[in-house]
Amino acid sequence: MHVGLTHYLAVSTMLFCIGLYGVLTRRNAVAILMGIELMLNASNINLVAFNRYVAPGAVGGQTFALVIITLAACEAAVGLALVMAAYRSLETIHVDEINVMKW
Amino acid sequence: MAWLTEILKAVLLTLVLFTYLAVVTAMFGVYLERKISGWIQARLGPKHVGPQGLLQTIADTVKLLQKEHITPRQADVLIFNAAPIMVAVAGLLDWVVIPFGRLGDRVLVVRDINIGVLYFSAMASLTVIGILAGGWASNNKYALLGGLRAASQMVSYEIPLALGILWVAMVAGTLSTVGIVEAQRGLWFIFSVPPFGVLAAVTFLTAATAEVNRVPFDLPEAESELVAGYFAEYTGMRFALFQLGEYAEAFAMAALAAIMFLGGWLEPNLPAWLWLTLGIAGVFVVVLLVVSGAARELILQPILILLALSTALCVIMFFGVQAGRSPVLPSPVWFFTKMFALVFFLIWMRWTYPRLRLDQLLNLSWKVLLPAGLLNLLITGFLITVAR
Amino acid sequence: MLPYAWIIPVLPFIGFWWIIFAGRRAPGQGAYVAIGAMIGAAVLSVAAFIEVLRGARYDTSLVWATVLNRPLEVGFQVDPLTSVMLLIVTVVGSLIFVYSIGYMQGDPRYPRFFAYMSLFASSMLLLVLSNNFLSLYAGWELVGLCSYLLIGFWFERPAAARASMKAFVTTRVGDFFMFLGILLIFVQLGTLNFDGIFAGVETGRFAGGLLTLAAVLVFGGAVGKSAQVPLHVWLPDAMEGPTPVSALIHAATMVAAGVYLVARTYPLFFGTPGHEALTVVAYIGGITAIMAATIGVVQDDIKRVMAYSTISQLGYMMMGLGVLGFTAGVFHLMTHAFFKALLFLAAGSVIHAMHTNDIKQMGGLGKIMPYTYVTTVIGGLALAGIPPFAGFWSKDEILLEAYHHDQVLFALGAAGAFLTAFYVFRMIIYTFTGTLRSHNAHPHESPRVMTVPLMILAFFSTVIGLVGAPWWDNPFHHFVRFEGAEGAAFDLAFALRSTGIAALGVLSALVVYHWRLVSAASLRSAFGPLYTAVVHKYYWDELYQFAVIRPVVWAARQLRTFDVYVIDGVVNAIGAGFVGLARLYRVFDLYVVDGLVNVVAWTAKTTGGVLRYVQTGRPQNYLLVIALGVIALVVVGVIR
Amino acid sequence: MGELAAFIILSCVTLIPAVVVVTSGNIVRSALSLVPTFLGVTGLYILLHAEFVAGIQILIYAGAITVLLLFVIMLTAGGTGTRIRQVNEQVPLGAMAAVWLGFLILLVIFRTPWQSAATAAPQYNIASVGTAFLTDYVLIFEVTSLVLLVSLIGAIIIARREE
Repeated sequence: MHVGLTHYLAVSTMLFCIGLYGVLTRRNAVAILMGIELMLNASNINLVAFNRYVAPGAVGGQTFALVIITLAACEAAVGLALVMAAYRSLETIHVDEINVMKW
Repeated sequence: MAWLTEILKAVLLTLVLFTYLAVVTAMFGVYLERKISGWIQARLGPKHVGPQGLLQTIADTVKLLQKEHITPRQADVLIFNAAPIMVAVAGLLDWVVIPFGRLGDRVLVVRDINIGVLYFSAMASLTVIGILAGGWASNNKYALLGGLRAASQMVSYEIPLALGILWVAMVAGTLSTVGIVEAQRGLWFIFSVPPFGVLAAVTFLTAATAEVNRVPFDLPEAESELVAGYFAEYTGMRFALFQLGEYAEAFAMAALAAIMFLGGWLEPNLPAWLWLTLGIAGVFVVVLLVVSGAARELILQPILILLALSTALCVIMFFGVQAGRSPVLPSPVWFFTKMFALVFFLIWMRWTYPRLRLDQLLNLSWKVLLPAGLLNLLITGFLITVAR
Repeated sequence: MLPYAWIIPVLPFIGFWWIIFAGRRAPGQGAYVAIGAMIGAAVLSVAAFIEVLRGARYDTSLVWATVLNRPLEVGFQVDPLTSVMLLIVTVVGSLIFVYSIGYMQGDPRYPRFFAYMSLFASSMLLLVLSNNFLSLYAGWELVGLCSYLLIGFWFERPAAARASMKAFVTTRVGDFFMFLGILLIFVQLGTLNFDGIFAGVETGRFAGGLLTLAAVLVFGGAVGKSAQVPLHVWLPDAMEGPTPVSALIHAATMVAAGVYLVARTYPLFFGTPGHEALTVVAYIGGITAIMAATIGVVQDDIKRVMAYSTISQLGYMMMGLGVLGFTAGVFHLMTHAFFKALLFLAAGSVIHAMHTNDIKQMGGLGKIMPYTYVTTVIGGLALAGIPPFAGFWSKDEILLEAYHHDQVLFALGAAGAFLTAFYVFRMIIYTFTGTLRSHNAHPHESPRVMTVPLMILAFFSTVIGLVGAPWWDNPFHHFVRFEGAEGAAFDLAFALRSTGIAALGVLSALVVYHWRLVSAASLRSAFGPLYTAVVHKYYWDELYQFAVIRPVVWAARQLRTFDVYVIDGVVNAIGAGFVGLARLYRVFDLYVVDGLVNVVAWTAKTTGGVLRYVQTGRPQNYLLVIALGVIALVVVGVIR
Repeated sequence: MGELAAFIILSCVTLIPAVVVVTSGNIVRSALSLVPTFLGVTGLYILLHAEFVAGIQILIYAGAITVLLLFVIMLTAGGTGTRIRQVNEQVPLGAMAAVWLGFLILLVIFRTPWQSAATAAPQYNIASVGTAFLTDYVLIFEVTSLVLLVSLIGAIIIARREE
């Protein structure tokens, strides 16, 4: 048997869920960012896979994958900047300890 | 069973590449480094092991192989062990897209993928992870500082590097290294669209020097400040692997520069009389040196040797062109000539220039190289569009 | 300016508050403020006096409250009597204030002294100015308060503290009677304005025994204030206060307030059937005069001598008023104010020099402090009633009135006059002649600020009597007069006789204490029992001790036991009962009220705790919810 | 056959380190485990003949973002944070959510009939991607570049230590 679309979709699903788990359970803000990166990667796999199997002629999927990578870079930059700022002012990067706005 | 042959081929090529790296780049590179530094500093350098100390590095390697692997207490052992391998493998993977020349109609390259230079820079950027990991895992503040310095430096110098590569890609119209070399049949890119070729070459070389942490950009491993930086805690073979990766990286950079700006394996097709003039001039100078007895001056011996070599080259070329056969010499010769010329240039710089401060380093990257590279791209692209 | 006479008491009142709040930061540590206010008041009083001389009168009232739908009015009036009193109070007061600068120098409570003095002055002036019993009573009590404060000015001394309390309580007894009298009058006539009362008396709406009772009750207040028998005991002890206080309050003004009261309400007494109230006044006065004089003879404390002399002089005034000698009484009040203030200040100057009150330790001070000596002699002569000094004219008149009215009273008065001359010169001789008997004293003449007021007062004591002299048609009599009680005409022969009595007293004093022809000891043995009685002040204090204080204390003890065992018992019983109730209620509170409150709180807490999970500030919770929502959606999608 | 083998290997290379990333108690290890994950994804791209995306993937993710993450970890306390509890209290719920979501999505995927077009591996070249960017998707391209610029400035402003 040869590799089909579903295989890639399955892999991306697993990756997505792993990333989701990370986002839901990690305390460290950087770790949460990692989880987000994983989820973005999963979505990229989806895009490229669809591009390859559903619309082989076009490159739209790859284009969007590239756009998402760019945005991921932006997100990482801004997020980490925020983490740095929070760490400088609160001495912690654990999101459950950053609760100044609650009271 | 096509995939099986594929795997076998891959393993084989990996072995070849690794031996090549270990022997040529690392060992010979270290030997060269020490010799040239000796010459520059009016010393002799390694001399006793083998003829002119040629086997010195082998002896060192044997010594390193025998040495104990010390792992610092409270170090993250897994990462500590993985880091040098990452560096070495990254350095190794660089060479996948480097064409050494061509025999008959096939190019001597592991793979000619259509994103060659992009792949190259990607692999080059992988090294930093290994360095950062090693620096952190050593549980040593000097190592950590070295790692952080390396990270910041490499991340910021990838951009000028990529800009230099982009310039070449734009002029060549392709990303594959072979394509780039082929595109320089008429004229080497360093001379094309003057003077922007030179500018791009300078940008690329500077960024490359910084990328491989060599003087004057060797802050991550500044012996005087950080006792060897990120690999301060490494001993034995791991240390050797770091060195290997570094030299492989450096040589790969030199090779890529040779490919992108000096036409790779192509031999310069100059008219015979020019070769003759060059050869005669070389001979004249050599004779002059010998007669004046300056040859006995230790400091002049490397120059003498280099002159002699280049003169010989010129003479050979002259006769070859007269004989009308082309190419005169096998292309790998040319490739290695150019590569080692650049390597010599790098080593020369290393033993000539002082180290930069960190702020100077980053300023150079962000305030000089980046704008220069961008302008270079813009203007060149404009010129090309107009010319078309 | 008479409508503005109310400013006169206000000035010292402002001074009082200023000094109380500014303290030592006030000008001259308060002294200049007080003196300034006082002199201002004096100037206004002189102006008022002049206007009154021109024949102006003023009387105004305003409704202060309405009691039993009868208007309760307050107001002030200016008439000859008032103006004379204003003059006395302000002039003598100013001089004494100036004197106090020197006398109170370096006292820790220097500013407070002047504050009290100013308050006293203002309340005394209020008393004098008021045209009705209400404000008069207010001023009356205020001067009582000031006297209490000033007698106890040096409250570190137990004697002073006790004396102040004694004075306050004793005068309070008199005031109680006075208050009853005032109430009686108000009930009867429905007004407290003097004019209204007098009108009521003249028209006969208020007459008979009740009127006599009211008059006597009011006179009770006068007895208390003016230290008449039997309420005279506080005045000698009041000498514990600073000497200027004694001079101003207990010689010149406050004690004279009683006399003033009688004079002010003279119609009340005059209207009584057969003047019986006046008879009471006269006899009380006469007895007081002779008794105080006798006690004064044996006193060794210079200030106590003065005190008893004051009492006896006040007795003279009362007697004068009582024997229908209205003018004579007021006249003596005026002259006495001057020469008694003079004598007190002189005594103060002596004490200032000697740091003791005992005349037995003094002697020969005449050469050391000549000003004090001369002024004291002048004051002494005035007191003794030697012409032409002030005392002569007034006392002679009183004696004359008594002679014409009642021989018994005249006898008392004559004896009193003799004794007065005797004891005052005994004091002078002991103090100023001979040789200094104390060895650890270094006397010196007092500073100018003390001697100058002495000289001024001496001047007044010399000449003030002339306004009542028969020459120039006796102006004072035409100024202060009461119809129906015109004084008898001046009688030269009688004047010579009274002068003889006084001279005899002086002479005998010289004989006994200066030339020592008769030894004091022999006199003592001659008057054996009388002497002992006199030395013990006729056992008044012991009498009070036995008749009043002991029973009161005993009653208080009994009441205390009653209090402790009965009232406290009842109170405790009630308290215990309520505690029991509270215990019961506490149970209710604990299990019902708190229960309800806690239920409410618990509900809020639990609901809040549940709702809290809607908004934990944690993005991850939200993300989890989102994920679950997505799952739900996918499930729905799969099922459909 | 070989493709399948490569796919399986790459999937493992992708997923196993990913699990390490989200479960490791050592933040640095999880950050480093990102690298093989990204490389595996790169391999999948290459299997899908998307070489350019693969190169960019390595360059951006492995080369830049991972380094950035490590950088921040080491600049913050995370550099030594091996002892600290790294997961919060909603681990079971999160795990359940993830598993159920994965299960359901897989269910949906396998129940969906995909009409998969030509299996003949197409040859994409970078030129076509660039052309697509500058013709059909030019707006997206511009907006993305704008976002990139904005985020660059924003990151500098935020992370800058204000004096």
